[in-house]
Amino acid sequence: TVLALSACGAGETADTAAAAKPKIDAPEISASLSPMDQAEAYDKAVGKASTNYKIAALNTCSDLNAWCQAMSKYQKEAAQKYGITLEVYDAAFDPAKQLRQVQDAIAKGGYDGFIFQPVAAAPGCQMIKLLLDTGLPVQQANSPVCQDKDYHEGTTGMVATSTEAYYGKYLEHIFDSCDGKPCKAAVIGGVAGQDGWRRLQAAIKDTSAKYPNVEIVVEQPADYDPNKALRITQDALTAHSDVSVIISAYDEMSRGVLQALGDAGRKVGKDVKLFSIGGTPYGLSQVKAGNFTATVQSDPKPEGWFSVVELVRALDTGQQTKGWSSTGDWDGIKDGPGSEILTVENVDRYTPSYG
Amino acid sequence: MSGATESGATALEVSGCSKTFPGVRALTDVSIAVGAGEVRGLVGQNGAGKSTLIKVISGAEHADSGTVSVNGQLLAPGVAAHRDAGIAVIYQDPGVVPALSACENVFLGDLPTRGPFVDRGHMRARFEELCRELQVSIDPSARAASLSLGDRQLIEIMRAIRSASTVLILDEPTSALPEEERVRLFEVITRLSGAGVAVVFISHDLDDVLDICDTVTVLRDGGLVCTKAASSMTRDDLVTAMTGQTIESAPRSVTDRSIGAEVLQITDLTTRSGADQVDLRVRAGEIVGLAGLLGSGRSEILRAIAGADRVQSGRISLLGEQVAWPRSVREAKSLGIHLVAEDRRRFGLVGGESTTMNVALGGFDRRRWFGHVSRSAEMRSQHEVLQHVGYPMGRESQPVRNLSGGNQQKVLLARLLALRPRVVLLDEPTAGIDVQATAQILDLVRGLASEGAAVIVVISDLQELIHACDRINVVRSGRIVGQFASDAVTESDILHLAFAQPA
Amino acid sequence: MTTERLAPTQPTSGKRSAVRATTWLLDHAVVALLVLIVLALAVLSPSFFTGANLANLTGQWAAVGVLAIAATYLIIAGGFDLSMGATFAFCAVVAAGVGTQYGTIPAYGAAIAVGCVVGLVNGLIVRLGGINPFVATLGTSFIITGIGFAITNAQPFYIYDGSFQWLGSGRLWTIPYSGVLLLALLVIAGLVLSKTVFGRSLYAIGGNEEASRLAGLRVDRTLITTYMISGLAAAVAGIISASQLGAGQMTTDISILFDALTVVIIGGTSLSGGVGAIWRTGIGLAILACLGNGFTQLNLSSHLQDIITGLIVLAALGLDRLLTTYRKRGMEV
Amino acid sequence: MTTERLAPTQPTSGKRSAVRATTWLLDHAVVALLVLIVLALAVLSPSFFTGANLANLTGQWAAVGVLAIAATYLIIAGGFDLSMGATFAFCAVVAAGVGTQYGTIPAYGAAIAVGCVVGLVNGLIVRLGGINPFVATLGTSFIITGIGFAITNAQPFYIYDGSFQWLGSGRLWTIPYSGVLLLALLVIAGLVLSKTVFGRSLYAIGGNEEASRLAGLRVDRTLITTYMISGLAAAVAGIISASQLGAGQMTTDISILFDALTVVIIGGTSLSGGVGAIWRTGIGLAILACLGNGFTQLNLSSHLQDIITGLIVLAALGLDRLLTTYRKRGMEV
Ligand SMILES: Nc1ncnc2c1ncn2[C@@H]1O[C@H](COP(=O)(O)OP(=O)(O)OP(=O)(O)O)[C@@H](O)[C@H]1O
Ligand SMILES: Nc1ncnc2c1ncn2[C@@H]1O[C@H](COP(=O)(O)OP(=O)(O)OP(=O)(O)O)[C@@H](O)[C@H]1O
Ligand SMILES: [Mg+2]
Ligand SMILES: [Mg+2]
Repeated sequence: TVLALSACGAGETADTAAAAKPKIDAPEISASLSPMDQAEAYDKAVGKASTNYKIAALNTCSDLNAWCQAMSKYQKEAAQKYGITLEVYDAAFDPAKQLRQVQDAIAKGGYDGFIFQPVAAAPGCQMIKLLLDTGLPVQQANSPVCQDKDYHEGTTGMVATSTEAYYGKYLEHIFDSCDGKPCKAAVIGGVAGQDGWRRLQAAIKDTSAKYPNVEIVVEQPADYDPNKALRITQDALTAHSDVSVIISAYDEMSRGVLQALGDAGRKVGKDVKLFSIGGTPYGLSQVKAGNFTATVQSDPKPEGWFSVVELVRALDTGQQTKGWSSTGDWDGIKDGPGSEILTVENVDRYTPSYG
Repeated sequence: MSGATESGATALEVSGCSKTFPGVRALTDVSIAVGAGEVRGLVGQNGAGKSTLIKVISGAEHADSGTVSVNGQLLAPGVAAHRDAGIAVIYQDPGVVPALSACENVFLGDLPTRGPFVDRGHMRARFEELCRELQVSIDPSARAASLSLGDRQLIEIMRAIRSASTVLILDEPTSALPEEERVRLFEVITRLSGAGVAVVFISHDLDDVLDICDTVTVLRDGGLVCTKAASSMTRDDLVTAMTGQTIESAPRSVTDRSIGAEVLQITDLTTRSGADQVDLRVRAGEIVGLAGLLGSGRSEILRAIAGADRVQSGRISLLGEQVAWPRSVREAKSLGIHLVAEDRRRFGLVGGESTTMNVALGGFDRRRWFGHVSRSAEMRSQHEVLQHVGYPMGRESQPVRNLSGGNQQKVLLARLLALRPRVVLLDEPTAGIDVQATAQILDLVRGLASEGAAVIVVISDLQELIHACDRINVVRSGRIVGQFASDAVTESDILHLAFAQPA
Repeated sequence: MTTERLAPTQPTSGKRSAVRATTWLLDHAVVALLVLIVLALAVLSPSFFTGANLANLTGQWAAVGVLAIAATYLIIAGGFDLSMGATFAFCAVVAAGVGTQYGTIPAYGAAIAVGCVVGLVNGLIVRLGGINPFVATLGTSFIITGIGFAITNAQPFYIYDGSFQWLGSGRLWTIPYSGVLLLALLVIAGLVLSKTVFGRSLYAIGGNEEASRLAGLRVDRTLITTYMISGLAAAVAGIISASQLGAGQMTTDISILFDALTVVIIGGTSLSGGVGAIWRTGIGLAILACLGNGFTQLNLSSHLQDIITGLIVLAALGLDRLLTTYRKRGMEV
Repeated sequence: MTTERLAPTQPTSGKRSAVRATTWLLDHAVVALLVLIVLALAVLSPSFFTGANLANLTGQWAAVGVLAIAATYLIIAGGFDLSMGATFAFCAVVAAGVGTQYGTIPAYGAAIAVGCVVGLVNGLIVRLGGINPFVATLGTSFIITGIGFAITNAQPFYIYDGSFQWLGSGRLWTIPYSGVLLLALLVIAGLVLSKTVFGRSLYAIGGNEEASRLAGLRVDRTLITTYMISGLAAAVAGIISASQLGAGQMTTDISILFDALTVVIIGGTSLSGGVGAIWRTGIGLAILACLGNGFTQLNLSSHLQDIITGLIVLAALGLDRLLTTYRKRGMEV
């Protein structure tokens, strides 16, 4: 739906620093398109690399859970389609390990470019600098670094889901569901200090300011652990029996929330709303069953796939895909459910790429 | 004891026992038979294999070859099986479980049950019975951690006699026992043997052995030397059999030492740990002994003078000059006061370190933290003093825990000598050490004195104490209650004073 | 002056009983701490002292409590098991995984079997290998985690089955069955520890291993059994968790083990072995449960909760220390 | 028959030296293990044996190595510090936070001051309070984490400053300065431990505390100093990390402490105190570093990595055990 090609050689195209001459005969892609649309356009129009580039994928994880496995799988499939070689480094969510891997990859050499998924923003800031200092193209994925809201200047692009804006959009949806009436909410969070939970907290703070009718009565970290989520939800419900909105930072953790709601005899949809995050196969099944009010997508396919596409695009044409390629703009979402926020109305039109 | 050796049938029989620990043959083909009602002494030098033999008999060690039988029945392996056959042991190192009650400690390993639960009523009744038998009173529900050393030893004795229906073995039980309990223990031995129990008694105190045993077995280097009637042997015979050579007891030698000026004067020493208004004076070249019962506070007096324990009151003068009471071992050492504490393994040596390091340790407090420690230099500087104390040269770099008790004590003395002490405090320097090593160590102590040191020594063996000292102070309940010149005192004089009830 | 001099040698029975009383008080100071916390919460949070809330707490802390009970046994006996966290996660996965295919009984059975085998292996390594338990179980912990991830390929297993979830979601009146199980296990474990030969042996071995051996206790066998109990407890805790959530998934998060150890320590069971009790672990559990509950209900910062937990740990240790000193002194009076 | 009888009592010098050699070999088995791993990597991964790779390794493991050195000191002296992980994170934050405002020297100074104060407090609690070090430092660990989160509000601090990052990103030829620092500290710490009065005192105190006190050593002062060294090391590690990353952030993740302990344990320093060496920790560090590097280069799954690490921990322990047994035997010959 978004394929919009403009004439060759015209318009303001992306940056040019290294790219004196494109190595491939590619159609010009308008920079006025959203970054994700640019990537999709390139993928459809070209779909092949000029040579067998060798790329290091410095992943935040690649086998510790189903999401990581699917994301890595699509990275590899994209690499195969484009005829390039991908070497995967798995940081297993450990920033210290990731720093070592970044250094190892740079020292090992022989790469034409890097895909970098930071485990955490603060340490990632130095790592992306190290990678950019090599002069090779660096593609960012999964999560922002430094104090960036999303895209990091100098990279070939950034494919990601969960930025602060993503949470903000979802929270507005959630708070809107109170219809302006007084409304109490409990938030079951992630790990104290970790980026995801900090972004969600920041978004809650900003969004709450706009909704004086919504009161956050409980906001506690639960370490993404369903057992702790169960505990905190039970405690929140006994202390505030009038809680009508529950926000859970991750689908798998929401299973503890559901258990607590069931124990307390509360039914989602009747007297309480449960908003979850992750769009996992489990989350979707619960939305379908009416147990979750909504979940929000975080599809591994576009993250894995288009980070490769954008890097190849830069390698072959010298064009950067500037800005945040939101997975919410991906055709799989736009042509499917039509919205990142998956509710009982649109969930049937969305098939996750894993599980 | 009773003199008569009218022992009945063979109660305990060990035949052809051999036991090898990695690299050392602890027992070689040892066979003994002890009759019912017989009291058998078992003697030998340190490391002769006595404790190993006992552990084989009790089932705690499994012999490589040989058998143990009781009343003609071969025993299955394991402590429980041997205990059930009526064998009980009082071990060399006392072992109580601190968190359990006195009562549970007596029934350790053999708690009576009723249904699934421990039968406390029965246990308590039996405990009171045993207390009456031994004429002691111990609170059955008191935690063992809160009992005195003497009471803990009693707990062990109660544990043993509770289950000793056929054989009772005592492995140096008296080395930690005060005179009073010792006498009572001997009474128990007599009574049990009278009732037909075979008793095996191990001690380094050869007079005790000759005194209470019917027969004596001598072990040397893991092998059996001989078994003879006690009445047919003298102390010297035993020593000869144990060592394979004749040793003359060192002659008393006050005369070759000149006693000089007063070096140490203690006045009004009182500590929370037990010392009570103690006054003590020691002159250069003098060896002063402290006698007293277990728990009388002898160790506490020495520890307080050495700065190891806190004192409540007390004044100290050195060479006539009053100085501040040392608040740490380090301060005491800087005054020239040095302690060799009791129980060398626990309070003296760092077992995993070499002899060289253990000797050097004594000088660490005189050095800067980042001063250079060189093994080879230490070894050279220690050579002379180690040779002087009769240390077996060539083993300096091995961990000291592998040395025999006597050699361990020599290491501690070498540490002391290297520091040229002014006042020397020795607590049980000869405990658990065989005759030969004891003689060497007492010689060294005399040597120290003749070089002008003032020496205070605690030795539980009164004969040894009288033998070693110039003057003896008797301690009772933390107080000095009397003083004797050692050439005009008998053991009974001392005991009389040590036992006397306060008016 | 004179009376003061006399006092230490001839203590009046009044003084002696005063000492006893103080010792008793210090010994039970954790109880006072719990009462204090409960009172504070009752005042601050109106919903704290409701039957529903207290009933919920038993279920919430059932898994931690079961681990803490086994840890108490092992620590009293002078052992330690760092691998309980990994075993817990592994057994939860086994229960859920087997449960989806073969039903509840085989699921629970398989988890328990796995737990016991892990415990047995730990016991054999520590006792027969003669290896420091901290380090040995650190090693096995790595291995269990690795194996768990490898065979499940990091996938969660979901199980929607009334019988499987009965333990985790059913209730006796208002108390969750898992809470009932916890309370029952606390009582049984307490009785076994204080009243049976096995229980007393744990104190004996932890207090003086060599003396116990010489007294005829089967030290190795008892300790290996205790390691197996530890593995079994990890399995039961895993089953409780899987049953409460209807799912099991491998995780590298061993914070549940730290919770259990904190509980044991706050209660006053000493890491050096030979000392402790199940009632203490019960009190420690109640303290941690109430703290967490109160912090959520009052929506206080979790950082503050960390600080307070740390202070309570130190206070518990300080009390214990004071008690030991006082007891020593009391003995001499 | 006759010869067999003679053998144990009159060992030939050949036999004696064979025993010595075996003991020495077992004692240095970790070295063999390292050599084996290095050889395997050299064959499997062509980029392993490059100067750049080896130089990188020193910088990558500098923070872990500094922690491991201090842990070795403390463990040899019979102490323990579980709070090093929390202190590490806290000091990294302090360095980055102060650095953004006041420059590098005050930043490093503040972090070191904080580390030393934490160490001092730990030392005072453990020694003067007479409390079990595992538990006491677990308590302080909670408190440090809580305070760190509370005052930073869990926000990271970024610092882009050449002088601040000099240590973390500069290089001497190809070796990162942080790696140079690590190597220098290993050498210095090794010399201090084996050749000075302070170092030997640590062995003595860990081997027999009471005997050391009675020999005149200032046990409390020495141990409190060692706890301060531990805090200082956590600060230095924090500084290294902040300087390498140009950022500091509080975290609840204490895996760096586990890495450091694993290093000490693999090296063969015993958790029971009195035994160990810095060269062992150096070897342990090299083993873990090579393993990690190799895992990455060979792209092994993280599950397999866990399993292999666990097996190596157990193997190191098994070797140590074998050595102890064999040494006893050799001794008597
Ligand atoms: N568990 C063991 N491992 C290795 N060697 C041992 C062990 N137990 C004893 N030995 C050795 O066996 C020999 C005999 O020791 P044992 O303890 O039986 O002697 P003992 O006659 O009781 O000496 P002591 O008078 O000092 O108590 C000694 O050389 C000792 O070092
Ligand atoms: N384990 C203990 N715990 C508490 N107090 C003890 C303990 N052992 C002894 N005491 C007390 O300390 C005082 C002195 O005891 P100690 O046994 O050290 O005296 P001692 O004369 O040195 O005896 P010995 O040197 O023969 O063992 C006594 O009041 C005793 O009750
Ligand atoms: Mg012996
Ligand atoms: Mg004494």
